[in-house]
Amino acid sequence: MSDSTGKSDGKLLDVKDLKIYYPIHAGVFLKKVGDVKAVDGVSFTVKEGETLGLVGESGCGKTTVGKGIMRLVDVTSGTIDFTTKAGETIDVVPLDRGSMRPIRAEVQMIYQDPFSSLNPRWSVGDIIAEPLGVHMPELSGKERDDKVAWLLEKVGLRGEQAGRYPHEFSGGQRQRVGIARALATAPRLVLADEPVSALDVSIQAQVVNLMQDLQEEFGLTYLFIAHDLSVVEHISHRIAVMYLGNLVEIGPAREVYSNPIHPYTRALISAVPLPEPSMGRPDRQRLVGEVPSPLNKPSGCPFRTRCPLAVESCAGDLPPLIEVAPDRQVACPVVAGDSASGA
Amino acid sequence: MHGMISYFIRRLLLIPITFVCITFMVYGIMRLSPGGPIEQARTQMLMAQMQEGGGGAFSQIGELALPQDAIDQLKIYYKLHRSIPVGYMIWLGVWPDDDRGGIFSGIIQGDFGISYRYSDSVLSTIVSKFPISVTFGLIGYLATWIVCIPLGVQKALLHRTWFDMTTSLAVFLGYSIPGFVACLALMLMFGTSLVWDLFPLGGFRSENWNDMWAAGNIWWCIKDQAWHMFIPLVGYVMSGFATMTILMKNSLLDNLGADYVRTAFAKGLSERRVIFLHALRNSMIPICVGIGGAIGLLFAGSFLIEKTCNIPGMGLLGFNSLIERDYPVLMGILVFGVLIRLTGNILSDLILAFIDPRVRFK
Amino acid sequence: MTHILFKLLQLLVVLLLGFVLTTYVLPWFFRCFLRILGYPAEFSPVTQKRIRRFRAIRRGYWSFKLITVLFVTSLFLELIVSSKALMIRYEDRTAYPALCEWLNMAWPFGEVSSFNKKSDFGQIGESEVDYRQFAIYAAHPALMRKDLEKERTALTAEKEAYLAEHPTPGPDARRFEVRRYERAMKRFGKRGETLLALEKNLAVFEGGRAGCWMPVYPVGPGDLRYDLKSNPPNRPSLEEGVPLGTDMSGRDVVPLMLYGFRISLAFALVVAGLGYGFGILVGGVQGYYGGWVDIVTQRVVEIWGSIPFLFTIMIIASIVQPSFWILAVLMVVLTSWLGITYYVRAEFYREKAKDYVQAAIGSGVSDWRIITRHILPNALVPVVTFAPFGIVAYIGSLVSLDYLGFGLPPGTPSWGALLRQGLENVKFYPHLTIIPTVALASTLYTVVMIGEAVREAFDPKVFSRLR
Amino acid sequence: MATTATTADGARKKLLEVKGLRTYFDVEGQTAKAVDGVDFFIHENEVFGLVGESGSGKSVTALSVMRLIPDPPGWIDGGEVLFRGKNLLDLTYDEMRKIRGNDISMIFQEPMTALNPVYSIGFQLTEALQHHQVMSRQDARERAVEMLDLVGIPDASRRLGNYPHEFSGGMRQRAMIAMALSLTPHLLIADEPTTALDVTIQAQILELMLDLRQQTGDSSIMLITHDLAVVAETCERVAVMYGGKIQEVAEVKRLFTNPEHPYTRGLLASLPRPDRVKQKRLQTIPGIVPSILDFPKGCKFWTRCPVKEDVCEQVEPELVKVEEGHWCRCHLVSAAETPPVEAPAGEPEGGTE
Repeated sequence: MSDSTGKSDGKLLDVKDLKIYYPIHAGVFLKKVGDVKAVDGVSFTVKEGETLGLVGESGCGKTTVGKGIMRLVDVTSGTIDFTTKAGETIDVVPLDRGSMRPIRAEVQMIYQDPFSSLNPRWSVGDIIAEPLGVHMPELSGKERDDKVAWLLEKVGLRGEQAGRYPHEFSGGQRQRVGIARALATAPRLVLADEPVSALDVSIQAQVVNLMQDLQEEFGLTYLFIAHDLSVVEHISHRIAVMYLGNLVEIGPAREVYSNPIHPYTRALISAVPLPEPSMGRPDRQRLVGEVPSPLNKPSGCPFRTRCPLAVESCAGDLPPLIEVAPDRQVACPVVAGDSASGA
Repeated sequence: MHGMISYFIRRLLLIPITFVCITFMVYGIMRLSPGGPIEQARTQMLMAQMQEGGGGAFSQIGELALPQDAIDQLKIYYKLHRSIPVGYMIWLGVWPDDDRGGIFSGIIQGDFGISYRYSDSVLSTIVSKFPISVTFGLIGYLATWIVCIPLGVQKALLHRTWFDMTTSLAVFLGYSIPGFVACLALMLMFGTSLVWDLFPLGGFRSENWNDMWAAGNIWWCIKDQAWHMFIPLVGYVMSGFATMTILMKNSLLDNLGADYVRTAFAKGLSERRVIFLHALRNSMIPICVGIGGAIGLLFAGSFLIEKTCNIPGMGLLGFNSLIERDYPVLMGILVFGVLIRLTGNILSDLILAFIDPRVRFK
Repeated sequence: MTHILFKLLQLLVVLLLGFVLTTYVLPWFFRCFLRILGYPAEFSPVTQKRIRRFRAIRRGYWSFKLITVLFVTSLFLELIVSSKALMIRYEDRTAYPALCEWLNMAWPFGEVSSFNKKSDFGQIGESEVDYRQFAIYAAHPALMRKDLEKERTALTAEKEAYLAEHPTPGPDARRFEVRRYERAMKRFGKRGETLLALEKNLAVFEGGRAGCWMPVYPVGPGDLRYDLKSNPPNRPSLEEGVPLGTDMSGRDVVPLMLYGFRISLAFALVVAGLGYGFGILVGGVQGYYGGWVDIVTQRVVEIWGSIPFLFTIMIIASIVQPSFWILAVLMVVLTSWLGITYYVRAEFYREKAKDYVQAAIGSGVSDWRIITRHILPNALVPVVTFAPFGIVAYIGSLVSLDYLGFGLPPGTPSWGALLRQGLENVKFYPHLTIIPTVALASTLYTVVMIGEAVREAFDPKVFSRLR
Repeated sequence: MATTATTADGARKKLLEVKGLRTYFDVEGQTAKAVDGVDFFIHENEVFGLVGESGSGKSVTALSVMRLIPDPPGWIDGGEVLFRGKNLLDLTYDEMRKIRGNDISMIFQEPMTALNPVYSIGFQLTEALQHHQVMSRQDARERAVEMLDLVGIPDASRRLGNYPHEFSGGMRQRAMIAMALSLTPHLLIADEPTTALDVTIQAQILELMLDLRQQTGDSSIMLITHDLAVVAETCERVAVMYGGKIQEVAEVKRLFTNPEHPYTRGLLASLPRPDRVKQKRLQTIPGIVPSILDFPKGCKFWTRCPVKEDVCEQVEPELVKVEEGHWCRCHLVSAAETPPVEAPAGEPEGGTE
């Protein structure tokens, strides 16, 4: 546990060299023969009150990062420093379940699937009250009910709906219930794991707005994990792009979107369709091939097998994140040099 | 592929471990049990004395003393004079048997010992019963398939129709009558004069079957065999009938609603082709996997049906050896039972790996 | 005829009581129990929907009602089918032997004596009261008088016949003749005294100071029917009062079947309950913790499953005569916990991966609470759908074991044992086969109907067909 | 009921014309009107988009065209599906089978479950060829290799022996496309073909579909999606569905620049637009998408409509022509008897909040 170093310049979350591996067992005696490197040395910080968007395609490890921070999966190595309300900076990686519990009140998660994230056998009131029961056992039944009603109102539902069950709600409403549950313990950091991707287009906007309103009202910090770049760009202050377990680019949302540097980011952004028929996409960069399996990740830069700019040296070491502009890092030595000089 | 091989090697390695655990447990239970062979010999001797000397020995029934040397002899005969682990290891064949000049002789040498009752080697006693049990098991299983697969398919295709409802009632009635009870009821109905005296009351063949066979009266032999086999076969079929039919039906129903069936229709394939080539093949997977489990029934026979219909197969042998406390045979049968089931499990996995390309064991 | 109608009426009342008990009283207790455990009093809508669907499947629902009512009623069999009186009154003495017997069954940790001496109730002897006799006389004192008269005339006739043959020995009679004469006279005298005593008794009965209330069917499972003319086994005969006949040792088949029903179902329920409890525990641990725990346990389950359980139970039963509980525990240990672990394990794996469980873990909810409150209610689904079929299997196993002679101790009322007698007498006494077969098949069929309805209610097979 | 969309622009022939199609489902005793009077047409050699949210009936429409409605619980209650003038709903099953795969083929959303797991890709590719065109096994195999090559699966002849689970999601969808186009159908119905895929793969697949259409003949595509952006980039004409009805049909440019229906406007406004100046908040359509069982009487959209009037609650509006090639189902949009090009196109995005 890293000792408390006081307020670390507004950093709420500081993830350093996070690695999450899943062992592969094989052979007659099931010896460990290797690892699936789901997250392979990811470092980033989240400042208090901001929204960091974490994007990438499926299987890139973005959800695993979120679950690692929540300690829902075992972290192989690295540090996750979280600054608590009291101002202490605590590394949550070595914590056991007991000492993790108080931190859980301050870090909550919103899940992707509004159907599976609510227990179908529980009323939404009970669902929202459960974290309250863990972290504020001192509340009386009445107080708890009031709090649940208040939370329901906050997320745009009605307090008297607490007695209803999830199946009586539509997808968007369920996602609101999920948000209310996440807010029950007054967290400071909310990890939103694809919170809108299962929702209808007309409902997505409602939920995104709600999340922004709540951020303003409660001063929340979001780690917004998603694959939909346009939504991420809209809600985030900064964006981090992941590919195959590594961060490839991180920077302010607008800049990353309008001026992507890493070849993967470029391809990703140019692949996003736009609701603008007149435009056409002559500039579209086409990526060849498929994402390699994390079981046999390419050496060096993981993107080199599909990269249009790949050079021989890419196969060497994993390229580190290079600062190309203030608050802007890219893990590609090939392009970083140009941009840094250009910037 | 490599992973699969090591998976199966691992499974095979588990067989001896399992085998040792189970047989040791049973050996221990038998050795520790009261009423073992010595006790039986004592009772037999007592009976003999009573018949000879009238009520003379009656008074001392409790403490009837066999001469000590007779007991010792018996103990050696039954190999009870050693501690349980040593006795077990001799039986297993990994410990020298001093009584037979210190040779290694036991299961792993293929020596299962000598049956107390048949005074024949256990192995040959058991193997001699194989054909009978396998005949019944195999024909019964085949008959089950022949009846159940078409019935299940038809029930799935006519789900919730009159046909489905009525056959369901019959299938569930079959499920609620254990096979041996069905045999008993059939024997009552068609083996006695109650309804129609049509079939024999048990037995594997008529007594003069071998003579007729020798006389070359083959047609008569076949008829006689079938005549005897009918009722027990119904019992065999009955035991797996309902499960397999319903499994077939539900499995096909699930697959008929699958997306790939829609794709197949979207390709313009005929209904027959979609059902019988696409959906049926997938729904046969759980049924084929059951073959491994059925192996046990094939070889081990059924105590209940063999006892009911008086068929001298493996099941009846096991039952009789239990009644007569013929421990070597008992252990032998248990060993076979366990081995067959374990092999059956692995066979199930192999079949699954063979017919379902998705399956990857690790 | 009126007699039979009256019996049927009594039976109806008994079943009605059973129905009320099953439908209203027991569910209430069940709900209280759940509330004590801390589960919500109301079922969740998911469960409610399933229950609604189950009720809509009439066959299964009525089968369920039927079997539960019958089973609950059968728990009071000592009060319904027994040779012991529900209540017996003689002058100022009252006893409830059947109730005592029932208490002994229901509460096996203490013993209440249900024994009543004959001499205390106006009968001759020190053994247990012949309640049936008592009941007949209590109901019809005239019959008793008639019997007494008959007895008295018989005695007088016998005495006179004796005296005619053996006149009073004179003084020159030989010693042994005198002895014999005296002995005979003494015997006549004693019988006379007995008659006298009974006559006094008659006054009690005629004065209405004796009463006896017998169960609906006044023969217990262990009672031999000495009152029948022919030797056992007896074929069914309504005139003789053995509607289902007797078995080879002369026991009435009616109580055998009824008590056999209770013991079979109770056995199956105990085996299923214990086995599923243990299976849920093992499967839950496997599924929730996964990893090496899972791999190792999985192998153990597989190894254990490859033991031929029927044969092993037979071997053990051939060594130690198993009681109900030993047999039940053997069944649990050797087989019944195994099957369910696969399903519970899979269910735990599936539910644990779902976001709502992840959310609970992420909120710091304890493992125990997650398992019992979140996952378990879902994992119970396979248990509930399998239970009826398990019960069918366990009843079948018990019947098989009894049939082979390695089941419950001899003398226990059992369908399997009766079937064995059926096999031995298949040619001449078909009722010994037919009756248990019909009982077994109809019971199992009813349970299967329940199982099928439950399965349908929990997992309705959607049938959609394209062309 | 609705104006039958007969006013084709003389030059282009209609390949498919759907008139008053109704497809209902039985949901626990209630009738869910998944498709409730849908009219549209597709020209020959056209990419037509059908957009809608979940429960709008877009997929059911497509399945109804193929007559692949699972029965029970669903059935086609009425209407006409005219394919090159022939009503598909009148055909016998055998005649319909000759159309499926051969003239109209379809690809589905989830390529994993849409392929039969126990047969190799090659088998599944060739069986339709052998079935429809009576090809020899060898010819069918060659054609299959050719198709796999075409959809960009490397090492095609070897991959033919692979099973679906050995393919990645993108490759499975490619194989599906190969399968669907191998018989050069006149109409390809693509039901959310890219929803399960990542953006980069989505771009590849969409591009592939459009390319192949030109290479393999003049097939039309009916693209069903919930993603307006995908439609904007690929389609020529679009129909917007809501509540089992077509709410608006127009050419793509027209629809995106000049949407008439409040629902279309709302949808467009609620999309985050990273390519434009950042708004603080997204505009939204209030309320929730009703369950398929309780869409309101009258206009299906009035419960969420920001500009609804009393008449909307009672009377279902007709699909009226706003201008040439542009139909809209809204009381507040007047039918254009006079065809002014810039008539109601006041502020396309302003009034939707």
